[in-house]
Amino acid sequence: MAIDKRVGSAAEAVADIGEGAVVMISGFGGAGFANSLVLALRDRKVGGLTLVVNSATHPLSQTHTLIEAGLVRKVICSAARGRGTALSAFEQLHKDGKIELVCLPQGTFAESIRAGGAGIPAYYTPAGYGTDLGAGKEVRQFNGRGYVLEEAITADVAFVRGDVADRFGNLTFRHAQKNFGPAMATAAKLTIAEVRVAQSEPITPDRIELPGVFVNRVVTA
Amino acid sequence: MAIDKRVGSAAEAVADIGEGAVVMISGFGGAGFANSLVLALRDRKVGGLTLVVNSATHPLSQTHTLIEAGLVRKVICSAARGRGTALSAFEQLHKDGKIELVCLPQGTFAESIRAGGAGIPAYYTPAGYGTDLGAGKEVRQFNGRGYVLEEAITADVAFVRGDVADRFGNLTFRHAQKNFGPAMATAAKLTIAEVRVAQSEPITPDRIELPGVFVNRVVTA
Amino acid sequence: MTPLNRQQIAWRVGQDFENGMLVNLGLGMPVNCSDYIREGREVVIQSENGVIGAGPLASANAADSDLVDAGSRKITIAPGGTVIDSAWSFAMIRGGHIDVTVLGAFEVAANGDLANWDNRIPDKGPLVGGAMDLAAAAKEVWVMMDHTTRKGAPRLLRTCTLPLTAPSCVTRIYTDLAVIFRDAAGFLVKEIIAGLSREELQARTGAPLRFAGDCGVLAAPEIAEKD
Amino acid sequence: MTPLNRQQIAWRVGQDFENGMLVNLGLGMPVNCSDYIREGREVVIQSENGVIGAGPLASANAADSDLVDAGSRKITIAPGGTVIDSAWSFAMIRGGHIDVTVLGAFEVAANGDLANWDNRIPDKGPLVGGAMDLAAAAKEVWVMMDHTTRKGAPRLLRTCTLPLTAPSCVTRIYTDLAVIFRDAAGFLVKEIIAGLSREELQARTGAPLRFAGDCGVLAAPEIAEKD
Repeated sequence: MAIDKRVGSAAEAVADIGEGAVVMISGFGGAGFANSLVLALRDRKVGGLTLVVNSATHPLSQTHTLIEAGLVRKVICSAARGRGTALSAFEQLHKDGKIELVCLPQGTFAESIRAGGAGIPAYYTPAGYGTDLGAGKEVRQFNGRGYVLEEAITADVAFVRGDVADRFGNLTFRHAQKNFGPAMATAAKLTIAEVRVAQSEPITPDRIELPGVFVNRVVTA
Repeated sequence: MAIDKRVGSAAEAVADIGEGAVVMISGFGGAGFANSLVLALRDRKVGGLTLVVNSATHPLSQTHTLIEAGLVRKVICSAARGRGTALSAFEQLHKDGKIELVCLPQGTFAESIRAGGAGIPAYYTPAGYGTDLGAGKEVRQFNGRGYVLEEAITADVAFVRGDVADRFGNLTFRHAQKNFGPAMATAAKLTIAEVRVAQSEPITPDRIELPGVFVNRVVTA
Repeated sequence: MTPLNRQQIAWRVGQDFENGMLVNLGLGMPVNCSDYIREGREVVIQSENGVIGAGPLASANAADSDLVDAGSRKITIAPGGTVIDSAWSFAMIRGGHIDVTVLGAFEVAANGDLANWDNRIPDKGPLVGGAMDLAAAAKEVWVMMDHTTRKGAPRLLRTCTLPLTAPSCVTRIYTDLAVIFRDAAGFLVKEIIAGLSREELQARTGAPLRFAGDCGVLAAPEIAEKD
Repeated sequence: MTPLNRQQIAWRVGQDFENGMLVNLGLGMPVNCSDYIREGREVVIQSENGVIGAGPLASANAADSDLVDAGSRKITIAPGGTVIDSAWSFAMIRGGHIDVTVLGAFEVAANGDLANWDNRIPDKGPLVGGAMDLAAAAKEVWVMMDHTTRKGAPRLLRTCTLPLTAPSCVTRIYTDLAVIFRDAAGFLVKEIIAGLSREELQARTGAPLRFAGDCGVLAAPEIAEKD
């Protein structure tokens, strides 16, 4: 019974994600969006989701389809602005009070996810201190500078896009595809990777960028 | 005037490290000890040093030579036990009150250095809570569990051992040589790497394990 | 007088990058600064999505959707460059490793306060991205912007009116009219375009200006505006 | 009765590793457990210096001083293994990703307190290493030790007398005499060696023992002690 984390399809990979799940979605600027998994989740039509995603509105990401389908109750992100002056689905739902928003500086977004995977419940950061995004947060001085206390972010599921995976779930990434993938993979109870190639043969040790112990399922997409 | 961080010798690389410097030294279990730099520093005979080193007494590390030479006033580490029952130089000096000791759980040691390089002044960890090493530290509950507040560690200089470097200071590591190197390189004002090969030609982007922006000087040793 | 166009402002900023600097360039105007690094200088361009050593835009046939910068532009990797993940990239930013970040702005105050992320468009979603981390933690924050709004209102102010990105962080401002350093005493003009008097510059500025003893002429070569 | 030798204890622990588990093995006796994983099971061995998927010890001619485990032993990398840096390795540990850590111990208390790092040798330096992180954060902490000290004093106690590694963390204890689970009610014996009565085991234990309904015989194949 060798370890083999490869599953047959995106639909199969997301089949047990339930109502109200907290879902992390990797990707930035067109690189590393786990769009096949997002679309498979949308097709399951489970609602009440919380999305942890850097941008809720990037045009190359399929995240917006979850929002447009009315499946999302909360978004934690660093950007949620639609293009142009017309309101995006997210913006309209947020205006109508139907979707909750937590906006974080992108470094705080990344670090809180990393903290979630690293067993650090909270940490201090200078980002956001003295701003509206720091308002209401606990603050503290260290060496004469102000910092805000930020708490870890964890999730039920993480969707990550990689390049090559092996049966152990080890991953490589192409260039800027990496972005939030490694951190998100560590912070979720269940991590699903969609990759270009899912091979049986182990990836060479010094080429692995994310150890498979952080990945539960792998699907080719 | 191209970027070129290669210098001629370990002696040259450490020539401006001053009295009382805080020095991080990478290495674990025989892998990745930056021993040439340590010995070059010992030969400079500057005193009052604070060492940030995982083990103050590992037999394959040359760290003990700094201690035996009387150059060290403080050690921050996770291990400082000499072999056998006889007291090591460190143990005798510590018994005599001539060297200060801060002992941390190894994960706290690593994370505090990472925090030092990552602009995080303090963070909470479960390690050490309810133990003598947590005694006197600020504690706090998150989700019903106890954590201690730990502060970042930074340094004036970091000594790191790598495998290949290029003129930009980019580094690769062989296997477990990596250990504390990447974190320490981020947490010091001046990072010096000793490597097997220091080449002019850039390392391939996807083989670089530590970006050269964290490395100031490179020496072959 | 002829105000600089945006490419000329980018050119002027680019002249001040020193050899070996680690520089982060904000979305919009600032990314153009890397086109104007002086001959013989090597500058490492950091893009907050993790590209350390970003090269020029990719040619059409080399464009790779997995190799983008923080502005979603398809780029190349410069010699010596690499890619790290976002958590590490922001650890680099937050840890104070960026020598200079060049950011656009809506407003800058005389105490260095920066407002560049929220111009209060009703009902539109937020867009903070990495601006707060960069502004809070880069060794130097250089702002690149038009000296006034399209309606002629000053952007250099005693106090920002828009939500802050970070308090007391801006060290330099490059505008279409002047190069201004910001120190503990406020704004210090280092260069001003030919044909614009000190009084005229002050009239377009919402906070007191001091003029450096060696205050010079802000001049740039002819460069066509892009787009 | 014949108490298990250390290799036999390691064998017994090794039988309980499930397929796909991520396991960290402490210095000393515990590292031997990886020699006794059941046929057909793949277990990923984590060494806290960053080796994820540690393989067997290296043969003399393959030994590489850059490839060591947390015990400074020259090892190999198993198929699918890799090496990460110490900060990430301890992030993995602290983050609760380790399914089981097997640690040696001086004492274990009925409430799960573990003492395994400081046995108060006068004037010797401290040696905590990764023990506190592992004990505080692994999903399960299994202790492997002799049931009593060389002088016959119990190591399983109501309250630890030595400095703690972490409070309330131990979930199982494998000794030369018994396999004991630790739950909210204290110690529960699951297996006991043949020829040792429950009363005799209790007499060698410093806290009350309960015996599982299915309490069985602790037996191991003949394995020679090493060293």
